[in-house]
Amino acid sequence: MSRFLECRKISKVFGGIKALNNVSLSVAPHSIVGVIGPNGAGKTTLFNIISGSLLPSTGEVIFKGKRISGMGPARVCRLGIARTYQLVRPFNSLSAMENVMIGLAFGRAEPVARRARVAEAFKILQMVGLEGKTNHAAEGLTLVEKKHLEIARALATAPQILLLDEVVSGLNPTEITRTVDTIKQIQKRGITIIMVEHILKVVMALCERVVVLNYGVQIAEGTPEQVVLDEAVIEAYIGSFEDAEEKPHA
Amino acid sequence: MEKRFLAFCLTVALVIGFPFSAMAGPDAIHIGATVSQTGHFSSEVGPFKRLMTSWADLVNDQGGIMVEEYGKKLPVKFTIYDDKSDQATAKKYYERLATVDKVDMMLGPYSSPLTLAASTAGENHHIPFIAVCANSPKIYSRGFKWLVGVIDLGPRYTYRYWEMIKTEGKAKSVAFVVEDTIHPLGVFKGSQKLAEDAELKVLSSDIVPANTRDFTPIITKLKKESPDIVYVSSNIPFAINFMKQAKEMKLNPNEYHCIHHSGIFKDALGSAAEYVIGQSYWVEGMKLGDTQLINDVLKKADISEPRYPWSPAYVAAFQILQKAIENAGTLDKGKVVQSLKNLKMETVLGEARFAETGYGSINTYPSQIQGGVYKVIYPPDVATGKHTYPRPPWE
Amino acid sequence: MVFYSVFVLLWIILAALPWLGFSYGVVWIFLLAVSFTLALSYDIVGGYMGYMNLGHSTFFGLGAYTTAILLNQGFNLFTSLLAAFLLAAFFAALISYPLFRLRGAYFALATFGLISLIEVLTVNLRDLTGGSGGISTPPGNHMLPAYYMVLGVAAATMVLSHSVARSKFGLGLFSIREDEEVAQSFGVPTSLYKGLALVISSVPASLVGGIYVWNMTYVSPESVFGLEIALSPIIMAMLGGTGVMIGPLVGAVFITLVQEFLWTKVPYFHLAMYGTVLVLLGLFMPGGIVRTRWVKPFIQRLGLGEAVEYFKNVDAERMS
Amino acid sequence: MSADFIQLLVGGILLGGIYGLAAFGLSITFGVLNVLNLAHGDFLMLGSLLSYGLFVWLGINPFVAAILVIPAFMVLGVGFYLLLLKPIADKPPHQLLVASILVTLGASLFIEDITAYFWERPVTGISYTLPPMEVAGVVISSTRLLVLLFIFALACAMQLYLKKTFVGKSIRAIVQGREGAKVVGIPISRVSALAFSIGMALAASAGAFYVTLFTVTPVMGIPLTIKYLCVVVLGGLGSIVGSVFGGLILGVAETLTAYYCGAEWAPTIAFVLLILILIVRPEGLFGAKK
Repeated sequence: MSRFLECRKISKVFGGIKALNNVSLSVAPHSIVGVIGPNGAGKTTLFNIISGSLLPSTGEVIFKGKRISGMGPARVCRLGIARTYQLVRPFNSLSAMENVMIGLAFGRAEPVARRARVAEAFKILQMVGLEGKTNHAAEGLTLVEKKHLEIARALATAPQILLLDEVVSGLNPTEITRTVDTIKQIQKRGITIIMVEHILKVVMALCERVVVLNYGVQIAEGTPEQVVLDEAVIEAYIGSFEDAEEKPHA
Repeated sequence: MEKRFLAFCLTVALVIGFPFSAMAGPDAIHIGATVSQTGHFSSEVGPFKRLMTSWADLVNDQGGIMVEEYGKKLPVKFTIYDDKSDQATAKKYYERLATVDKVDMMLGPYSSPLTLAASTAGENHHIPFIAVCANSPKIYSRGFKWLVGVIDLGPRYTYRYWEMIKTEGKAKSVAFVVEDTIHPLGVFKGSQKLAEDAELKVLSSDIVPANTRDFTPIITKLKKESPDIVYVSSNIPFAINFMKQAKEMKLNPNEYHCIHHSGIFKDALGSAAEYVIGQSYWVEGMKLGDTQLINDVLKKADISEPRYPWSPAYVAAFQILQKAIENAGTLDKGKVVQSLKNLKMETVLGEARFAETGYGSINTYPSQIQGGVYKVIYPPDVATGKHTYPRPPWE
Repeated sequence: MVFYSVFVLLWIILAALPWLGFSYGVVWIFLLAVSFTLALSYDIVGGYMGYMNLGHSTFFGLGAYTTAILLNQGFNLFTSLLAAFLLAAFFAALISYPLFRLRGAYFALATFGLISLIEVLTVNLRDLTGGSGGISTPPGNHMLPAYYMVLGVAAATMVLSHSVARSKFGLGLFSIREDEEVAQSFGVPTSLYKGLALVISSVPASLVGGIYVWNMTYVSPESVFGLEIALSPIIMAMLGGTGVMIGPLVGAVFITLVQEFLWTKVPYFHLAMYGTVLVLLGLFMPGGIVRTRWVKPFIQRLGLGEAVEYFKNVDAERMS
Repeated sequence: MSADFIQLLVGGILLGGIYGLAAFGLSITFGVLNVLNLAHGDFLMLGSLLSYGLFVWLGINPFVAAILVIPAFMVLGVGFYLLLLKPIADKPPHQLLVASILVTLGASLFIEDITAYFWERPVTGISYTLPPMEVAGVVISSTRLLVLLFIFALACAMQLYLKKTFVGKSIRAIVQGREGAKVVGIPISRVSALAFSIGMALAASAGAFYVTLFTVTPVMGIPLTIKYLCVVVLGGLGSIVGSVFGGLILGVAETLTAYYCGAEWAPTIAFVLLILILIVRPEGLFGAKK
């Protein structure tokens, strides 16, 4: 039986290096799934493949019974999978309102009618707490605001699945708390969330299930509590920590 | 806000409108012209504003031009704009000369393209328009009634040279190298026929883009054909590059003809310019009647003839302009243009008259560089030297 | 709406100009309107979409030549203009495929090369185009009708540009300018929009090219494919401010005013002054005049600012 | 192969050398600063005029002059960089593109206008020619051959400089990727200034050679710049081998086209090659894939 979103045996090779090796992942509707792992584990590559920006070398992505790998990012977006970027990429000289409106106008399978767009965009900006910044150009916003703007832009496409790529990295504790609340809000509206995250605390607080990647290999899967006790995971994290100690300039 | 914007618009309209209220007084003969002070023609006519004002000064020193209707001499006044060597700008300023400055007559801009654009102003506003250095047949094929041109049509530009070749009967073949711009192309089209009339065999005609600087392929071809005459119909930079490379590649025909071979050509080529034939309106010492006026105007304007060999044509244009007004005896534009059309006079460059369609009769003479000096070599009654043919080959 | 009332007013003044005795003003405004239309139509690709199309004058030249050739064949003006803009639009659609494989400086360079290529073709296809000597069209005094036609095209271009900026299509163009990859993954049909933008921008340019040559009664390769006609509309758009509809207008008026009133006083160094202005613009005012501190508030209050500001008004209406 | 063909090939190669040298200067500045320097051709023109002055007024051989102009233009290049390009160097890509085209185009117009006014000659050419050589029926212009040899010597020196010295390596690193170079601690601004001055000096030096072969006009800059940009794209950014080969290819292609298809088609070949290479291999013949 095919699940809501399923990645089947995905591998990705970049010039001889295996960024992903036989990764499988299945996601139930309305859940929050975390993908964790040290730097270079292949988390962002996995996101790029799910969102359609990259083609997997082998394997496939199935969404609601449909094969979506190979469709290209625009169609995947319209089918209901939206994303944010690890290094934020809002449309810099456009206003927050316009950023969201681009999602509304282009990212939906059934675009919002012209007249309703402004009100709808405003509602979404309210949800991420940016209702006071509607007419500010994105380049003038703070990092946390930019991250929220990206979430809003993704939400504007009326996604069923939201891919959050390190959405709290670089934020201070207060901002993290706020962001975590926002994510919970979003989940309550029935949107499935897959998040790549570095900060384990956030993953522990939010995720129901966690997948751990290391050098492109899936080394563990389970509830957050199970995963942090997994030996391979500890090995991977500490190992990478030691590596970092030994070769500080690698 | 709207009121402020309206006020702004009105201010702009006023500012634009203001200069148009000036009127030419009836106490002067008002002549309008543009000069390419900037842009790519500036190297050819850049300082010619001085040429016009110097002539006006010379005439005004003697009281001006006699106009019978007013029973007195009226001074000449020029209004001159910079057309930036650009058609649209030229047309704009001639419209301005017609509607704002309300000139009595217009002198044309430099070159055929600018004249084609500018002369419509004279035609539309019924103002006599004297084209000076513009000889494309296109200008005179439009049935304009208010337009005359000083010089002969482009295709006839070198007819005296071909007459000489025919008379001498020594050369048997010719190859044309043509720069693809309006004037050299026109000269070539005429020359091709004239060469055939002179019973020369045309071995090849290469039409080469204007900015070409490397002539290796053409010279390679010409060496194979070995014509008697290599005829380069081009502007000066083109001819300099061609001659230089011809020498480097030892292309040795019996004669080189470069239609323009002014002072710049000679300086840049040095010994490679020796024995090259080209066209001159006038050279020092030519037996053409009274050419003192050329010397006077050029000296006052501080312009040297070898550097600007077309400057005498302007002096001839001034003479034509003066004579036409004197003959008409009035500044009435219709009568002036009639008097222009009927004009037949001796200018510093020989006889001037106008064809039915408006083009003139003044033309160039073949001249050869001999020992660094320009010698007019044909026809014999005005010549200052003898034709050297064949030229001594390069080692 | 403030926008429309201001421009209707301005256009009424301009349309009345010939009847108020400003016959030179007509010539002047004619050339200004030609430059302005070129600048504004350039801005759809250059400003809204952020692709610096240095070859925009190719469309102007194509329009001019098509019109001239057809007029000489005895077709009337309107048929000729129709053919001119259809041909230019077709050409734009054709070249959009190879050109838009490029971005940034490469795109700018390739479009600049395109003008030279078309110019050489025009010079070499002598039988069709009259070669370097150019073509004269049937003579006649067309100043007044040409003036009204150009005013009409300019007005239509403004309406076009204005509605593009406020449309979904415009939003898509903006997103391409900001980050083409992200735009694509949010479903903006980038290839289609880029081609469409080029085609749309080619139409006004080719139309004014046709009217221009009809009035000029003569066209040569250099007059429509030269450096001056290629660069000055772009410079006008940039001086005024790209990506804002009012920008090209401000730039065009500013430059033509300077040319008319300053340059007639100083005979030399026009290009040097022009160059200095460009350098200062690049160094200190990349947003153009309309984005400077002194001008921006005024423009905004008139409701002529950027699309960014447009939504502010909409919000205020809805939320209050 | 016929003698004609060899003659044309030789002619094309002799012509292409100068394209290569001028293009390489442009390639360095484009690669390091990511700036399309539209004033490049004007520096070539200024170099030509300086060399003309040295030859006509001081009697210095043009080949010596080609070396003498280098230091003068390096100073000029640093000045140009500090005054006009450094202030815009750190803008985001789209703004940098717009600003750099405005600044360099403005500089180009400024230089051309001022030069045209003060340098009263509309056409400048020196009457310097060496007697031609004839090898097996092929006439070789000695002037051009000497120019080509000088250019090869200069290109080799440049290649050594880029491969062996720290600054040279830094320049190559910046061409590869500005961000990366910044991370490893290369002083971007200083290296950029130096790279720009080298680019200028090469342009001026190419100008000194140019004036021994062709005429020079104050307003020739922009068409030349466009042609050299074609060579740069053809050869690949920042690659000296690429620029030289790109130049030679263009020189030979132009010569052959002019002979076999007619001289009027020669100017199209640069753009045809440009569009072809952009579609087939946008990084150029010798450029690294990014």
